[in-house]
Amino acid sequence: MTKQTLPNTKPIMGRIIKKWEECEDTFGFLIDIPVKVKGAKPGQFIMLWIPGVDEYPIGIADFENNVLEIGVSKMGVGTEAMINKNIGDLVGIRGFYGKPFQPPNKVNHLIIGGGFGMTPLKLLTTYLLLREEKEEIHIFEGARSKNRLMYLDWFQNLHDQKKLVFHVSTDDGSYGYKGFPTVDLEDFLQKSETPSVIYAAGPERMMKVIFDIGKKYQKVIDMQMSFADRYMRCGFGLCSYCAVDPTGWRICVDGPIFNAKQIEQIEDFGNYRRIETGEKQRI
Amino acid sequence: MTKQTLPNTKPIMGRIIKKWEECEDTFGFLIDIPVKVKGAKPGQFIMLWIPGVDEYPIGIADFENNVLEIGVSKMGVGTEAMINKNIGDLVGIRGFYGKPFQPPNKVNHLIIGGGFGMTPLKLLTTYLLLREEKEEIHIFEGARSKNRLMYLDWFQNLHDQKKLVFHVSTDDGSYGYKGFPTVDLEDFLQKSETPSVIYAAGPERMMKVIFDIGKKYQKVIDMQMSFADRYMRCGFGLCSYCAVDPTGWRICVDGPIFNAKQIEQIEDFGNYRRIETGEKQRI
Amino acid sequence: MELETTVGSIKLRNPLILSSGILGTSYSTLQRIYEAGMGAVVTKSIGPRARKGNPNPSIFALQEIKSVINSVGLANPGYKVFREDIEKLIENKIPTIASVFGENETEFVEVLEGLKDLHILAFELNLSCPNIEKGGTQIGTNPETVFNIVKKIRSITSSPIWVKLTPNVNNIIDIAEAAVKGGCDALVAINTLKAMVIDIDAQIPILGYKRGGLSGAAIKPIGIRYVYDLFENFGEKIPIVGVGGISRGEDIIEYLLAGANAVQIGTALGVAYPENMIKFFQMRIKKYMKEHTIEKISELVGGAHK
Amino acid sequence: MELETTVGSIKLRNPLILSSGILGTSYSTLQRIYEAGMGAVVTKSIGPRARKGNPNPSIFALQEIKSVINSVGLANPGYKVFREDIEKLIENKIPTIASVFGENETEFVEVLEGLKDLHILAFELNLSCPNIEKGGTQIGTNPETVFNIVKKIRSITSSPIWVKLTPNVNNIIDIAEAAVKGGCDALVAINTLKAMVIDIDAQIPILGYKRGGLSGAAIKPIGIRYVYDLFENFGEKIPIVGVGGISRGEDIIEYLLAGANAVQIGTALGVAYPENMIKFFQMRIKKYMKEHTIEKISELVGGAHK
Ligand SMILES: Cc1cc2nc3c(=O)[nH]c(=O)nc-3n(C[C@H](O)[C@H](O)[C@H](O)COP(=O)(O)OP(=O)(O)OC[C@H]3O[C@@H](n4cnc5c(N)ncnc54)[C@H](O)[C@@H]3O)c2cc1C
Ligand SMILES: Cc1cc2nc3c(=O)[nH]c(=O)nc-3n(C[C@H](O)[C@H](O)[C@H](O)COP(=O)(O)OP(=O)(O)OC[C@H]3O[C@@H](n4cnc5c(N)ncnc54)[C@H](O)[C@@H]3O)c2cc1C
Ligand SMILES: Cc1cc2nc3c(=O)[nH]c(=O)nc-3n(C[C@H](O)[C@H](O)[C@H](O)COP(=O)(O)O)c2cc1C
Ligand SMILES: Cc1cc2nc3c(=O)[nH]c(=O)nc-3n(C[C@H](O)[C@H](O)[C@H](O)COP(=O)(O)O)c2cc1C
Ligand code: FES
Ligand code: FES
Repeated sequence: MTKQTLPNTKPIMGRIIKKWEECEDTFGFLIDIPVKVKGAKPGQFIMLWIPGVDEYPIGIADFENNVLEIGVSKMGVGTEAMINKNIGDLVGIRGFYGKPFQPPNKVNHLIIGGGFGMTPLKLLTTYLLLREEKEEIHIFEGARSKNRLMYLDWFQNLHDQKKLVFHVSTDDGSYGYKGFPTVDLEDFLQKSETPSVIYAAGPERMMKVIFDIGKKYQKVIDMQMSFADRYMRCGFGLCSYCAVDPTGWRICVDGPIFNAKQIEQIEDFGNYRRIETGEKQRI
Repeated sequence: MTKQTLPNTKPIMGRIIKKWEECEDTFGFLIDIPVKVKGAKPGQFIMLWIPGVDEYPIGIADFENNVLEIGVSKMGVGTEAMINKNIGDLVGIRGFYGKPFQPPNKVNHLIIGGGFGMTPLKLLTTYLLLREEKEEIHIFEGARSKNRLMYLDWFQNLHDQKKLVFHVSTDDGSYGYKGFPTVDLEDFLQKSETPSVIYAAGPERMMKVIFDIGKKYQKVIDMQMSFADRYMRCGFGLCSYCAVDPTGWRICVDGPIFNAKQIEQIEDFGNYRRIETGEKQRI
Repeated sequence: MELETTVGSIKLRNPLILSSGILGTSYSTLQRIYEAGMGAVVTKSIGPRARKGNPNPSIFALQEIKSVINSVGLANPGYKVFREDIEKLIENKIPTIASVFGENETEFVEVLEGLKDLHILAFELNLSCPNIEKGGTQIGTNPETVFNIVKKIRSITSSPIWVKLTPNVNNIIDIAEAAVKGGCDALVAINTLKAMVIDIDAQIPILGYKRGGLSGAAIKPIGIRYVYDLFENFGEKIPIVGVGGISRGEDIIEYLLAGANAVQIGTALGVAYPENMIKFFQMRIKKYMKEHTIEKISELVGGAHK
Repeated sequence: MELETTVGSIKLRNPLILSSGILGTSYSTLQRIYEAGMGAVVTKSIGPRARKGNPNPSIFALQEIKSVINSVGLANPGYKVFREDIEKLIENKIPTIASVFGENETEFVEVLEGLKDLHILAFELNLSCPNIEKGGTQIGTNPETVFNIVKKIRSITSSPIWVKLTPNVNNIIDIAEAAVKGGCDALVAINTLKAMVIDIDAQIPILGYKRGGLSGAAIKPIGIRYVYDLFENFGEKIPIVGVGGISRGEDIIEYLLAGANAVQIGTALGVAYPENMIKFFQMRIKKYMKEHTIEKISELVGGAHK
């Protein structure tokens, strides 16, 4: 009965077998992990260890056999160290951690995000496309400008194949609609009559806006959002540096994906995050 | 590949559910072990812990589901403490340890022993009786006098049912033939023409005599003997207090059952044993 | 059958206490864990000012031995900020023990002065963290320093003072003696064991701080040993809180029998469903008490000393 | 690719050494284990006279954490009797390290005097057994005592002297410093950790001696830490032999990277087929060296210090 064991291991070293510039300041990597690992679900993440530098959470973009695809955006020393790695280099991986997106059936799937938030959304898209159900999938991606759109070709391709609808926007209008993707989303919601679920991953302030939009529409039957704006140490629920108030939920195991009912209870959402000291900081 | 793990646990507490005087100074016990344990093979032993007193090796007489039958002969403080235990009392058990008897097919099985050596021989007999093969089973049990014959009724019964031949002897002639069981065995060997395997368990000096007898007969294709005259601490091959020279075999894991080819190499056989200090002592 | 226990003057609804540094950075996680059925909770160790702690990796699991190594290095927001969390806990009637650390006596005093007005259940002095350069185990291995700090804190507050001991010592009794003489109200043993893990492919220590502390199942036999030693030495003279490697209800009973009046649990609660773990712990203890016809936890305390 | 290594002036065919107290009571088991492929073997610790050791249970496994607890208590036949076993080993060309213990300096001297004429590979001074009343860790936790004993033994024999350290200390460096100053030729770390296991049904400690020492996988992160600390402190000044919890080839590499010139393996060889284990260890090391294009063991030693 008390069979709950530690859900993870020390970092397992994987070798970078492919690296490409996905968009400005963001690189894609394929990493070969030399041990059997169970498949990742969309929304889950790994702790990525750059030996001698740092370890931090990174979402999973794709996964096949023992090869993992991730996308890393330059933020500071840790992510930069990864971006400076080359094919053949070793990095450590622990995971897969966290609760995944849980898309229901018979709804429109409205997937919205930006920046490295597109990483779990890519895997979610792959996952939805593999399902039997013929549901509409809409992607709403936004970025400052064209050269910061992640997986642009990948989504565009799927759009061209009529597998999904790719709504793309840039703040500067250099690609797609000019403006925020939230505007696009709201446009869509006004027109659509099908029950929908919104999946979001991106800056928390943007997710907050999405959440407020979604609440206005009854046809939005759920919203599932990835909380990636939290500092993590352990990744498996031990330390609580990633926790949100007042629920005491840990982003790493109780999240990172929360549904609308849960998000409603998270007062910190869009307002506060903890930093390394455990102190809360305004987002 | 390196999957060899520690083959055991800390003592598991079992409850005495039956106790009977098997013969003079020797008691039988049924012990209920509250966890699933894999079946014991004839010749294997347990480490029996009498809390607060001592822990020592004890052979397995029988086994069904989670109930273990053992027989304990009074030797010193440790065995006396067990004999003073009553129904409902708890004792610790680790095991099963050691290599079992490995009876081949299509031979006569000549089982010879005395004292608590009859314990593994009882399980061996049960095991042989369950086999399909119709082979002759001969039991040669000896003791000082009738009241020191272990499992007398049990073997006599099997003899009466014509399931085996029970050759019984006492030094004082109070039951069966008068004399040593080895004389009986040699008598039998002279007359028999079938290939035979001898299985022995009892005082090492007696086993030595048996070994010398057996060697004289080509029809004795193997001899398997249980070494129970060795001090044990760990029971699983770590400490070497039970080891024999010059082979460095540990009675607890490389034995306690050795075959004729092995016994030939054990110079200590019938000559030396180690005591608690590790010092060798003449047997 | 009652699960209540006492640690000196403190009454707990059951002997399960969340140990310091696990799920203890926010009032909300502490409250969540308490509400799942613990007897009390201990906060992350709080120092005089904000500390970033050590770089990541700072916590990972050693699954093979059901253990964890960490070098968090007392990352904490400082008592001025964390006061608010404690206040919320007290407001919500959560029996809260504030873990406090400092690099020296002055720092301990500063933190205590800053928190002593709170109606805390107890202050736990962390004299035993292996993961910081100054203070840490250095403080906790010197009987004189321990005596002085405890005595000083004793003069500041009338709240119960618990002293958390390190196992990384020649002789834990000397240190405990000093703490008791200094006037503490309970001994808490043990903190983590000095440890390290090296990755053989990267060929460097994995932890960002290189060195860390070992917790979890691997250290249980060590914790049991020290609690037993302490109880043998002090008997009823001072309550003991047992910590280290508890991962099953059985382990809690083992600590009680060794001499603990209550236990702290850390690593084992760092799981997806700590609520279930806590339920399992309680069920197991109740089952054991029923089987052994034990009415009160106190009947078990020190039961292995005969 | 070569597996050869050196510990000071001693050359070993590979870095695997059987540690003291495991399969070390008889020349025959020592020979068997050496012939299975070890680089050298250490005898059970030998004292001035026969010792019965502690009552049983004195060794059992803690499967959950792949470890063992023991309280053998230095049961040994005394050097006068055990001399014969050592002589046989030397005769058979087995590189043999004699582990020696005493309750005080005089006893250490007596044993050394009694064995120093033998062409032993080295004497290992066991200053660290947690399972005896007198001597044991008490000796090994006092720098002055350590210095005096090592210095005295140094004056008696020109054979290499290894000093085995206990992890049950405030500061292993102080003790190591004393041993080095006393003139030892290598440091061996670590011995077992003070521990205890209580049976909750019997409600007593399981070991006959109650207290014991923890060995096996649980203590590996602790052993690695101390070897790393020693190497960081002494560098090339003194060779280090790493011990504690090795159960896979990877663990051996981890110790080498931490700073060990060779390793000792105990608990992991207490299995039905130690020969297979030794083969596995060697295969794993060779595979690693091949993958990392390492030619000699010495390239690995201390490799994690960058
Ligand atoms: C669940 C989750 C999934 C994520 N997925 C991705 C992804 O797929 N791709 C990607 O590029 N980024 C992802 N991130 C964000 C990524 O972890 C941070 O960008 C990264 O840690 C920054 O580290 P740095 O050293 O480069 O920057 P720093 O200069 O150290 O910090 C920049 C920002 O990152 C935050 N950060 C630093 N360390 C951590 C940490 N250990 N845990 C969380 N945040 C930290 C800082 O608080 C700060 O806000 C994810 C974060 C989370 C929580
Ligand atoms: C493989 C094996 C199977 C055995 N099976 C049985 C059995 O089924 N029934 C039975 O009654 N006895 C059995 N024995 C013998 C039993 O273990 C000893 O009789 C018992 O240990 C005596 O303990 P004591 O304290 O009563 O006597 P002591 O007074 O302590 O000693 C009496 C004799 O038993 C030996 N002995 C003591 N402790 C141990 C120990 N830890 N290991 C081995 N020998 C020890 C002593 O060396 C001495 O020769 C077996 C022994 C072995 C090795
Ligand atoms: C991640 C982590 C952080 C810890 N932080 C602290 C701390 O701040 N103060 C403290 O006294 N102990 C701290 N500890 C030690 C624990 O409170 C506890 O003493 C130790 O982990 C042993 O218990 P366990 O095996 O149940 O985890 C920490 C332990 C871990 C694993
Ligand atoms: C049963 C047993 C007996 C031991 N006896 C001794 C001893 O006599 N002398 C000694 O120096 N170390 C002794 N040790 C300690 C080991 O040599 C070693 O230092 C320790 O077990 C850690 O290594 P391991 O984890 O590989 O076993 C003993 C260990 C065990 C398990
Ligand atoms: S990162 Fe430690 S609890 Fe979430
Ligand atoms: S009893 Fe320890 S090796 Fe056999």
